[in-house]
Amino acid sequence: MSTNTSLLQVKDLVLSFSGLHVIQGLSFSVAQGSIASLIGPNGAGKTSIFNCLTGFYRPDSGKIVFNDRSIMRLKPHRITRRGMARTFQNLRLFKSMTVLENVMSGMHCRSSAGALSAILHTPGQRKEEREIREFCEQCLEFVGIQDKTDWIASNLPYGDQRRVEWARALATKPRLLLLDEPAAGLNHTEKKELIRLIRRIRDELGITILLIEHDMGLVMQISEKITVIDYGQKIAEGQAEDIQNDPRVIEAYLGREDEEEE
Amino acid sequence: MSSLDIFFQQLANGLILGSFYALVALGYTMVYGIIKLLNFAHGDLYMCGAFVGFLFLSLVSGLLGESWTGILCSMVLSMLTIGLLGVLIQRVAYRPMLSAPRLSILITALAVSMVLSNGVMALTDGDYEAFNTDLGFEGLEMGNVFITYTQIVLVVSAALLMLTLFFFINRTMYGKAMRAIAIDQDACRLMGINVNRVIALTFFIGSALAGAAGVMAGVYYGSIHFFMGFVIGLKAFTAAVIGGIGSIRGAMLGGLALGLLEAFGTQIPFVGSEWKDVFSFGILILLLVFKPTGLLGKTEIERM
Amino acid sequence: MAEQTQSPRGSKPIVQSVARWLAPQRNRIIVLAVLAVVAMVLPLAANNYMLEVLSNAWFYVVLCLGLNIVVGYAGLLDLGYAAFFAVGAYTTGILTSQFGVNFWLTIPVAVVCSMAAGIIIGGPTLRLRSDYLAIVTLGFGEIVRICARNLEITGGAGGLIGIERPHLFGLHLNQAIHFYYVFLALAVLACFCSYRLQHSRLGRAWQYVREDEDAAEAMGINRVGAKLYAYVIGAVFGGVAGCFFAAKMTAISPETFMFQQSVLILVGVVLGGMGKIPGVIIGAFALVLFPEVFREIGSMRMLVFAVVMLVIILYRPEGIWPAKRS
Amino acid sequence: MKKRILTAALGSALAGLLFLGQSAWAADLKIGIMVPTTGSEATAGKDMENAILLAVDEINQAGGVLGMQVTTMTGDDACDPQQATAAASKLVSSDVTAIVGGYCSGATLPTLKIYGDAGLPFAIAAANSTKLIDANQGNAFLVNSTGYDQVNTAVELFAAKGAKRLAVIHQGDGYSEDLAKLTREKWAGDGKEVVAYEVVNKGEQDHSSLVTRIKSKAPDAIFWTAYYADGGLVIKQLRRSGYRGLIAVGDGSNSPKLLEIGGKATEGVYCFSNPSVDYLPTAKAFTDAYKNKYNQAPDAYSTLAYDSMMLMADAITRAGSTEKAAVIKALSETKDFKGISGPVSFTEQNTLGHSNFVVLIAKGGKWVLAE
Repeated sequence: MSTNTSLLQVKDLVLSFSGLHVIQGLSFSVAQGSIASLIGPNGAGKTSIFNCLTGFYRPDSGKIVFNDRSIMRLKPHRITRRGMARTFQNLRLFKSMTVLENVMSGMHCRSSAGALSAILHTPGQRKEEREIREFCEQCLEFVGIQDKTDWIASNLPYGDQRRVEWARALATKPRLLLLDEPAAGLNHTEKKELIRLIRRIRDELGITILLIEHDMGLVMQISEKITVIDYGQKIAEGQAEDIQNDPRVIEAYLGREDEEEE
Repeated sequence: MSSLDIFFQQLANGLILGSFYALVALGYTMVYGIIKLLNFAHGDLYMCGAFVGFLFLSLVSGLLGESWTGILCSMVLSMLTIGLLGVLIQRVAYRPMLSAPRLSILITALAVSMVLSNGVMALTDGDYEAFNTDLGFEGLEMGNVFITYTQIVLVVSAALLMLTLFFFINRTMYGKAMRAIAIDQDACRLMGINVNRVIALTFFIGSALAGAAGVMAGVYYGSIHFFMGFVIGLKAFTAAVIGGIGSIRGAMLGGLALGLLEAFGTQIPFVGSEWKDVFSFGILILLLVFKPTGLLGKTEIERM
Repeated sequence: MAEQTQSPRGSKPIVQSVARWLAPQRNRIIVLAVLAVVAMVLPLAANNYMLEVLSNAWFYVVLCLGLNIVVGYAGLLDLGYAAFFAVGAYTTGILTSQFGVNFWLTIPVAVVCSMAAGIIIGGPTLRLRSDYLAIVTLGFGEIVRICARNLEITGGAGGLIGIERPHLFGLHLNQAIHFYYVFLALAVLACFCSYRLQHSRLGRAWQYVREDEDAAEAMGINRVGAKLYAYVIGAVFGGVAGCFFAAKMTAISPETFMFQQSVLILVGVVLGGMGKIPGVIIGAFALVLFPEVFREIGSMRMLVFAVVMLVIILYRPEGIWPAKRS
Repeated sequence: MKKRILTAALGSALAGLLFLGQSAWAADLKIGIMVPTTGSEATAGKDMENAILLAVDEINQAGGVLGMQVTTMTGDDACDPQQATAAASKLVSSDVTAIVGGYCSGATLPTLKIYGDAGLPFAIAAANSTKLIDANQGNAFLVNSTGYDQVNTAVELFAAKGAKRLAVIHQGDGYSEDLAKLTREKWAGDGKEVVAYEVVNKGEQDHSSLVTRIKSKAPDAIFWTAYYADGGLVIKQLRRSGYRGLIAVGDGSNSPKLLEIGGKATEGVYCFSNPSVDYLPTAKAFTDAYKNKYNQAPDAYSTLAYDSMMLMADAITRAGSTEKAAVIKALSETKDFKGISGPVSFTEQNTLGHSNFVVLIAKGGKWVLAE
C-alpha cells in the first residue's frame, strides 16, 4: 500500500454555531498509513473538527473526502461503516455493560443478523455471534486486557477503560482511527505503552491514525505529520522539527500554553 | 350569524380558551426550563387548584359571598396551597431523582400525576361537583357577538398574572437566578446561588399559576371533577411546545395560538367536531418533527 | 440505570436472597419447571372467575413484554402503546365480523398492520428527545383511539360486536379455560422471543443506544434504526395480543384503548423492573391481581396502587426484581 | 428455605384466589347483582344496588322465593368492558341462579356472551343500547325501554314544538352515539333537516367554539344525547352564547346534577326519562322505604333496578324451580307484571313491550313532568 495517497482530505471546512465561527476554512489531509496529529491551544476547535469528520456536527460548507468518497452530511453511523472510528476525549463507555459487550458494539456495523434470525437462532446467526465474539476477543487481546472481558466497564481502572475504548474502536474494523486526547489522564508508563500501541495499530493492522493531543512530547515522538490550528484555522503544518521551530506556532500556541500552566 | 360575526365570536372564544392554556403552559415551561423535567403532574395541580378553590369558596362564602370578593379570596388561598403542594412534590418526588436517568424522572412525574388524580377521585367518590357562584350571564353584546363580563374579568386577570410573572422573571434577582440556573446549574452553585431554593420557588410559582387557572376554570365553567386536569394538561403542554418550551413569552404566545387554532379549527368545513383533537395533536406532532424548538425557542447545541 | 442499580437502599433482603439463590442455572431451571407445572395444572383447580383473572394476567404479560422492548430495552418512553393493541384488536375485529375472514388468517394481517403503525408513528418521531417522544406517542395513541371512535368501519363509539371465537384443531375456543391456555401459550412465546432478542446483536444494540446514544452512533449503530426496530417489534407484540383479545371479548370498543390503558401497561413494566423478563411478568401479575384482591377497598384501591407505584420508583428505581450484578 | 418461602407465597396467593371465588351457601337462592360500584358511574351503580337489596329484603320478609331466602352477590363492572367480563365470570363461577343489574351498555355488552354461555337468566335493569338486542342470546331481558322508544318520544316532542332544524350532540361513547345516530336517521327520514351533528370530548370543559358553530347553523331544537356532567356544561354555554331555542337531553342526563352544574341555564330544558321515583305515584312506598333504609333519596334508575329484582323473583316463583331454562321461559312469558315503573311484558326480542319514556322539564331547579 502506498503511503503517498491521502486517505482523508478536508477542504475549506466551515462550521459555525449561531453566528460564531468555530472552524473557518480549514484544509488538511491525512496520508494513507500515516500517523498524523492535530494540535492547537484550548478552544482552537480540534474536537469540533473530529465531530465534523465523524458526522456529529454538520459543517456549513467545505468538503470532506474519505477513501475517495465524500462523507459530508453523512450520519455518524454511516461514516463508521465506511471505515472511520473514533474514541472520545472524556470516556464514553457503556458503563453498566461488560467489557466484552462494550467491544462487541464495534462489530455491530460489520454484522447483520436481524430479529427473526435472533428468535429462531438460525445457524447463520449462531455462526455470526461466534465470529463477533472471537474477533472482539482478539481486539481485547491486542490492547492487552483479555483477562478482564467479563468485568463491568465502570468497575475498571481508568487506564483499562481507555483500552476498552480502543478495542471497541478497533472492532469496527476501521481504516482510519481518530483518537481524541488518548493520553489524557495516563501516567508515564501508560503513555509509553500508548505510544507502542499506536505504532502497533498502524504497523500490524495497517490502520491510519489521526490524533488530537495536548502532550507535546508524545505528539512530537510519534507523528509523521502535524497540523497546527488556532481559531479554527490552520497556522502551520509539517513534521515535528518544522513545527517546533515555526515562530507562529510558538507565538500562538506555546506561549499561551505557558500562561495557562502558571 | 354572518361569517364576520362568527369570526369575531370565535376570536373571542379562542382568546378566552387560550388564556387558560397560557396560564397552565407557563408552569410547564418554567419547570422544563429550569430542570428539564416534563412535569406530567402539572395538569393535576390545575385540577387540585379547582378543588381547593371550591373548598375555600364554600368556607368563605358565608363571610364574603359567592361573588368576586369571595372568588378572589379563595383564588389567592388556592394559589398559595397549590404552590406549596408543588414545592412539596418537587421536594419529595423530583429532587431525589434529579441525577437519575431521564426516563426514571419522567415515570416519577407520571406516578405523581396518578397519585394526585386518584387521590382526589377517592376523596370525591369520582363525582362531579357543581362550582356555583353568583356570577350571571350579563355582558357586552356587539351585534351577534356576545361576551360576558365574567369572561372579560377572567382574561384580564390572566393577563395581569402573566404580566406580573414577566416582570418578576426579568426584573428581580430571583428571576435572574432562575434564568441562570436554566443555563448552567453547576456554575450557579459555584457562584453561591441557592439552587434548591430557586428551583423550589419556580415550582411554587408554576404551580400557583396552575392553581389560579383551576379556580378560574371552576368559576367560569361551573363544574369540576378529578379528571379535568388531563385534557388541559395535554393541551397546555402542546401550547408550551408551540411557543418553544422553556420560553416564558413562548408559553403565553403558544397558549393563545392554540386557543385560536382550536376555535377556528371547529369551523373547518366538512370536518366535524369529532376530529378536533386529531387536529390539535396533529399540529403538535408536525411541529415537534419539523420545528421542535417552537416559535420562540432557541436551538441548543449539544456538546460532545 | 447504572448508578441506581448499585444503590442498596430499600432492597428487601428476601428479594435479594431469592435472587442469589436463583443465580445458578440449575436452580433457575428447577424454579422454571415448577412454575410451568403450576401454570399448566392451575386451571384444573380453578373456577371460571380465577381463570378469567389469570388469563387476563397472562394477557398483560404479553402486553408488558411488548412494551418492555420499547421502554426497557431501547429506553424510549412510550405513552401510547394501547394504539398497537388497538390496531391488532380492530384488524381481527373488522376482518372477522365484517368480512368473515378466518380468525387465524387475521393474525398475519394484524402483524403487518401493527408493523406499519409502528413505522408510521416511529419513523418521523424517533429522532426526538425522550420527553418529546413521550408526548408524541401519547398524541398518536389518542389519534388512533379517536379514529376508531369516529370511523364507520370500526363501528364508531359503540365498537364492534359479534367477533367469532376461533377454532383450533376442531376445538371451538369458547370456554374460559381455553383462553387461559391460549394466553399462557402467548405469554410463553412472548417470553421466549424477548429472551432471544435481548441476548442478540439487536438486543445489545438497544442497550448501547439506551446507555449512550452518541457513543453507540460513533460505533456504527444506526440509532434511529435500532429504535425503530424496537418500536416495530413492540408493536407486533401488542398487535398479536390485540387479535386474541378481540377473539376472547367478542366485542371491542374504543374505551378499551384510552390513555389509561397505555399507562397501566407502562406501570406493569416499571413496577416489576424495566428490561428484566421475570420482573415484567411479576409487574403484569401485580397489575391484574392487585385490584382483584383489593376489590373491597373500592375507590381507594387506585390511589393505593398509585402510591405504591410512586414509592417503588423512588426507593427501588430498578423495580421489584433486582438487577443482575457481577 | 428460599424455596419454601416461594412455594408458601404461591400457595397463599392461590388460596386467596380460591377464597375469593367460593362463598356459596346451600339452601339459599343466590342472585348476582352486576352494577358499577367503582369508577365514574359508581353513584348510579350504588343506587341500583341499594334498590335491589331493598327488594331482596322485602322478598325475604315475605317468606322468600319458593321457600328459599334470597342472598346476593355483587359483581362490580366499573362501567368498563374488561372489568365487566371479570365480574361476570366471577358471578357465573359463584353459582348464582340469575343476574340482575346492568347500567352501562358498553360494559354490559361483552357480559351477554358470558351469561349466555352459562344459560343464566339476566334482567337488564337500566342498560338499553340497541346493540344489546343484537348480542342477546335469548337469556337476557331488557326491563328498560331501548333507544328506539326514546327516539320516538324525542322526535314527537320536537315535532310538537314546531321544530324544523335539529342539532344533535353526543359524547363519543357507544350509548350516546347510538341514540344520536338513531335520532338523526329518524328525523331525516321524516324529511326534516339535521343541521348539526357534533361530538363533545368527555372531560373537556370549554365548548364555546362548538357552541358558536352550532349557533351559526340556527337550529330550532338541540338534542344532547349523552350524560349529565358534560351536558350541564354544554347547556350553560349554549345559553350563555344567547341561544334561546329548545334544548332537550336524553335519559343519561336525567339527574339533579345536571341542573346543579348548569344552574339557571337549564331552566326549561326537556328531558326524556325512564320512569323514575319522583314522577311515579306508585313509588311512594318504595321511596319511603328507601329513604328509611339508606337515609338518602333514591336516584333515577332505582325503580327499574327494584322492578328487575321483583320481576326475577316473580319469574322464579312462576317457574316453580330455580332451573335456569325454566326461569328464562317464565321471564319471556311475563304478562303485565306490575312494577312500580309500570307494567312489564316482553316483545319477541326480549325488549320491553311498550315505551316507558316520560317527558320531564326543568322548573325552578327541579325536574317535573311536562304536559
